[in-house]
Amino acid sequence: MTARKWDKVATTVLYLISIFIIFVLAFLLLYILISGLPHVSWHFITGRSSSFEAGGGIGVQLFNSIYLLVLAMIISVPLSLGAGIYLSEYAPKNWVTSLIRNAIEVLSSLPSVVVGLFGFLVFSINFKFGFSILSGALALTVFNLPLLTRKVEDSLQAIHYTQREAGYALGLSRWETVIHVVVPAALPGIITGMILGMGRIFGEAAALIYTAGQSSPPLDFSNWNPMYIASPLNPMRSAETLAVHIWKINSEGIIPDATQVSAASSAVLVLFVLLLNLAARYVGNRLYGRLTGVKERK
Amino acid sequence: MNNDEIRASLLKRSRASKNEIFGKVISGICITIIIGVVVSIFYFVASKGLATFFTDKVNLWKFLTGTVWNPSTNDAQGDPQVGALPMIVGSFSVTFLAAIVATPFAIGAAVFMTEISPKLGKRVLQPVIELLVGIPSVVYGFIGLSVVVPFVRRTFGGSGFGILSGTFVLFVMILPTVTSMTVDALNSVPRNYREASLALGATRWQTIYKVVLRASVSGIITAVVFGMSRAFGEALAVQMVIGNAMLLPGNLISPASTLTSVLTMGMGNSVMGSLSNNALWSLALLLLIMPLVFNILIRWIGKRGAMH
Amino acid sequence: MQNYDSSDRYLKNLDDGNREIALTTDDLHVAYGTHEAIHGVSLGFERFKITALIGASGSGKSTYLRSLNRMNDNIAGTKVTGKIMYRGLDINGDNIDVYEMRKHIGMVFQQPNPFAKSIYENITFALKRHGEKRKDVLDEAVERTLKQAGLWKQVKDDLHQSALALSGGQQQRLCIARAIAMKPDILLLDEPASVLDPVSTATVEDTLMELKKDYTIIIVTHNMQQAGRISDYTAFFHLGDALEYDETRKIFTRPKIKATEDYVSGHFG
Amino acid sequence: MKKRLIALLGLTSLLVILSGCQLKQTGESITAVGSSALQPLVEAAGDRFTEDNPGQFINVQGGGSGTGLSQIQAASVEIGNSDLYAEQKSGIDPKDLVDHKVAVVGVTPVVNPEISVKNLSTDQLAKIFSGDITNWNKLGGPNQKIVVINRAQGSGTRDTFERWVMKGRSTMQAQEQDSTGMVRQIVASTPGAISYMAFPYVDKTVKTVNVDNVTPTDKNVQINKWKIWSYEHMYTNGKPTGLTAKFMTYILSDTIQDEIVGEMGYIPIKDMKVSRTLAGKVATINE
Repeated sequence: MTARKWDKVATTVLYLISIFIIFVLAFLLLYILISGLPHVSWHFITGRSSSFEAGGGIGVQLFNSIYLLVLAMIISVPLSLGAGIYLSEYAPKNWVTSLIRNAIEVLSSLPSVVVGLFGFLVFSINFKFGFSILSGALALTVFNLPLLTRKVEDSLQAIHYTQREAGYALGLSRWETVIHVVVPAALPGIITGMILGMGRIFGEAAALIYTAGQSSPPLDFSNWNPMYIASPLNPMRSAETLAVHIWKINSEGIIPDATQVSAASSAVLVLFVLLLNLAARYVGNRLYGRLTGVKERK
Repeated sequence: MNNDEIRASLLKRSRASKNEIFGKVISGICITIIIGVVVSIFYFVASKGLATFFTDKVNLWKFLTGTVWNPSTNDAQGDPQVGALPMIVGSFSVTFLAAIVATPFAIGAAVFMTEISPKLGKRVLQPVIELLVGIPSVVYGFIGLSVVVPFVRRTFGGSGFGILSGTFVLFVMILPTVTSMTVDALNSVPRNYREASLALGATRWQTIYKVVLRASVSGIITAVVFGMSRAFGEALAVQMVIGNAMLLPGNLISPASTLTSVLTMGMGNSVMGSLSNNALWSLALLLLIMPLVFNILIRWIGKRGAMH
Repeated sequence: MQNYDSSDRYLKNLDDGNREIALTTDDLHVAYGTHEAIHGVSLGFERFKITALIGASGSGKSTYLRSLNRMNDNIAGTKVTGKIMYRGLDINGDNIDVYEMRKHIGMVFQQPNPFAKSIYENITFALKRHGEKRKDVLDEAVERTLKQAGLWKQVKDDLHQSALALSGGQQQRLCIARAIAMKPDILLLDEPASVLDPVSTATVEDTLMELKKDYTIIIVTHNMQQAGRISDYTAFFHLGDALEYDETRKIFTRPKIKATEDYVSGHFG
Repeated sequence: MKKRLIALLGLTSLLVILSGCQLKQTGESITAVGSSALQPLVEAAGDRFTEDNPGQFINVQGGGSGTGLSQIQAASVEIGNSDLYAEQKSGIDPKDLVDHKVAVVGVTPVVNPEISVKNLSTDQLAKIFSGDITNWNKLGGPNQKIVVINRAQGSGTRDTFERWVMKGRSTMQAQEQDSTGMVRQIVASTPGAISYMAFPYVDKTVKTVNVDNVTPTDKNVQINKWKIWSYEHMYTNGKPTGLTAKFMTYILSDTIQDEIVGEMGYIPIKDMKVSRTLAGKVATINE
């Protein structure tokens, strides 16, 4: 066979592989949506879950998921940004740094159940946070930090050294240069990392079972004082998230419509991740534009 | 500015240098916190996991090579039955198989995204891959249970639960990670390599195969190894499809178990501090050490790659 | 490359009381780890003149230039000994604020490196960071520096466009504008025209001739003609030593040592 | 950017500090943790309790009987739920723990609906789970390999099943699942599968089997004709006080026992005609 023919064959194979991957995702998505969406209704999305009768909703769980996601991101984004900056800009290049980098990477492939138990013993019991949103958010942070830090460091490293020199030569400190020049330029990569992190957090169950807990006490949506026990904002209340809910009704749930509820919850979950993806991408592009002055011509 | 003013300004500590200290402190605090987290997890898992050997006096060799896992009962010699070999074998089997299946797909997709059609790649494949990461492992597990397991049962016989099903599920789960890291590796091959090759009359495929892939071998291996350590630590989804029988797997379609599946199942049912619980933590310790080994492997490959 | 005797050198001492000296280096050594790249260079630079540093690749001229505003600080393992005197102070001294110093000794690099920001932001960013908040002052700085850099006419309607959309030559002139917006005392240029086409190069050269009225300029260049066209003084570097330093006219017509003659006549390098 | 960063960091620490001050929190709550089988029951009761007593919360967590017992022993929660007597669990010192039996639950063997076998003797069941019988045709069923699905080691349901069926015989290594939901799903979809589960979880996707010609019904459990059953325990560390005591009384009240416990498929304690001790001694309860 000639080189040109090989080229054709290889290109075809590559196209097929790509189509296959898209097909796999399409299948997964369609499977989830088709089996779940018919059961999704406004009542389902906003309603209270039930512990043993049919017809429960996922309102509280959905709210909990979002609240936990926001809290975990508020804690982990600045931390990972700082740590990523340190590793990329300040850390001396020696074995200690590479050990730290290694350890962080190992942490990122730790089974989440171990993170969950760690969170349980440390946050829930030692710090006396109990089964609470706070414990959950901290456990998610532990879970999310390594990946995010690595992504931040990689994205910063991808920005060419001359950008930094430009800043230094103007009498700017390294910190200013990083924060105002390098980070904005690296933003698309960092945003991607954050999207992936958010997706992972949103779907995480094992790390939350022992930390944020599995019960969803009725919330009083008219009282937003974070100190009131039934307030949605109270970080000390126990909170079951959507992913935990799916896990729970499938494992020990005795509601008669468990299959439908879990299918519908999965559909909502995946749709939400999809939405998050789009939103983060949009916000990221806008932010990138604002910080770098790269604006669309009107 | 006159001479004296400039001299004075040079000798004064500027806002920028204060700012620099501020930055160093802030980012230093962040990294310290993360190191703190890392160290405490390591300490935490190690202290509990090692208790099996130091407090409960289990023989390490027996632990690694024993084939019976039944911590609540003792064997003929009166030692607790904590043989982790079936799980170790199970974990490694699914991990390696998933990596073997995923690698060609990941490389193919990455080559497509970087070399064949960057536009389609960025518009279609990249979001697709990011979305795949976002699907929670619970959902993967249930799809595995309702689609993969019956498929394997019908096609290959057996109950459908086993290493093969686990491999399929893990394959889809690590594909995005390996692909996106491979994309990074391919992108770091300088553009002029490609141009030089094409200018010499090589076809696109020859360029990809002989130049681009060769130049990024160490990056691709890193991606695969990283995917493997992901697969190694995955729990919920694998647990649902592998069958969780603590038997040495004889074939790919009989129920087997992995370190994570046994760990996840057993944790809630054992009492903190008891031998059954400590033995589970020893499994967790193994899980922690294994990615470390994978990591050292990555570094080693990276170094060898750098030498070429 | 031929080895020349580095003891055979002629360095003109400008510090004879007739001229105003902006910066001197005294027995400057620069080492990266165990490798010494500069072996004790002592030169003085006259104020409001252009001094060119010439020499083959690896002669150490860029390293030397980069140590003049301590850009090498950021490269791990760099060790600088000897003195760099600016306004009677050694800029490597412990009591010197490096950021403040760099405001006075600006730098333009070989590769144009505009920030991924708008043209306007590129110029005003550092000013703002250094505390200038008045909009009219910033606007004025943008217009003045862009005019000085010969870029104003081309970009005055697109000030809020991304700088990355400019051509290479325009980017480099933007970088010059950005550097002089700080009103530095001394401007260091590291082969600023090496990646530019002849037209852009000519514009940049014109810009430099224009700037010399207000700034002391030290420029590293590969291009003999360029050094001949724009500089008042030229220093010839060879293997980490400055072998000859004199008025450009003299260097190009009557070099005092063999190595310089070989280099400027194109026998090596 | 920097300001925003500082603001974020500040907010975070503020949140941590604020939430550390639990004293300021208004409302009252206790936590019950443990057995996942008991979880839906306590949760439902807790919800009802909060409706009747606004501002008083019962947090109910699963995690397994082992977690429940070790947490109540460490007194880090108010109530520990367990499918087992604390005495049965190794590593637990039961002397400070107070047992509250809140319900009874029966455990029944279940098989894939395709299997026609209707009755098994205890001995046959034991032989299936020990691996001595491997094909349904030995039991009057179709020529089909038996797929044994076990619960995870240490699970309360498995303990109950092994105690009253296996009677000391050891089970073979087989598939294990850590939740009833998974077991049900697998039994329903795997040909030749057999497992066991608590009564409340049985639905039409799986088939129950009579044991020694006794049908698995609540009535048979109440008179101990159906032997495979256990108490559901809620342990407190010492005598319950305050909200805990109030909730324990609430959950044992007739309303809750009838409307929630009974409704969910558990057997209310008050309906039991017999009692059974830890050692297995059965006595008739005289009204």
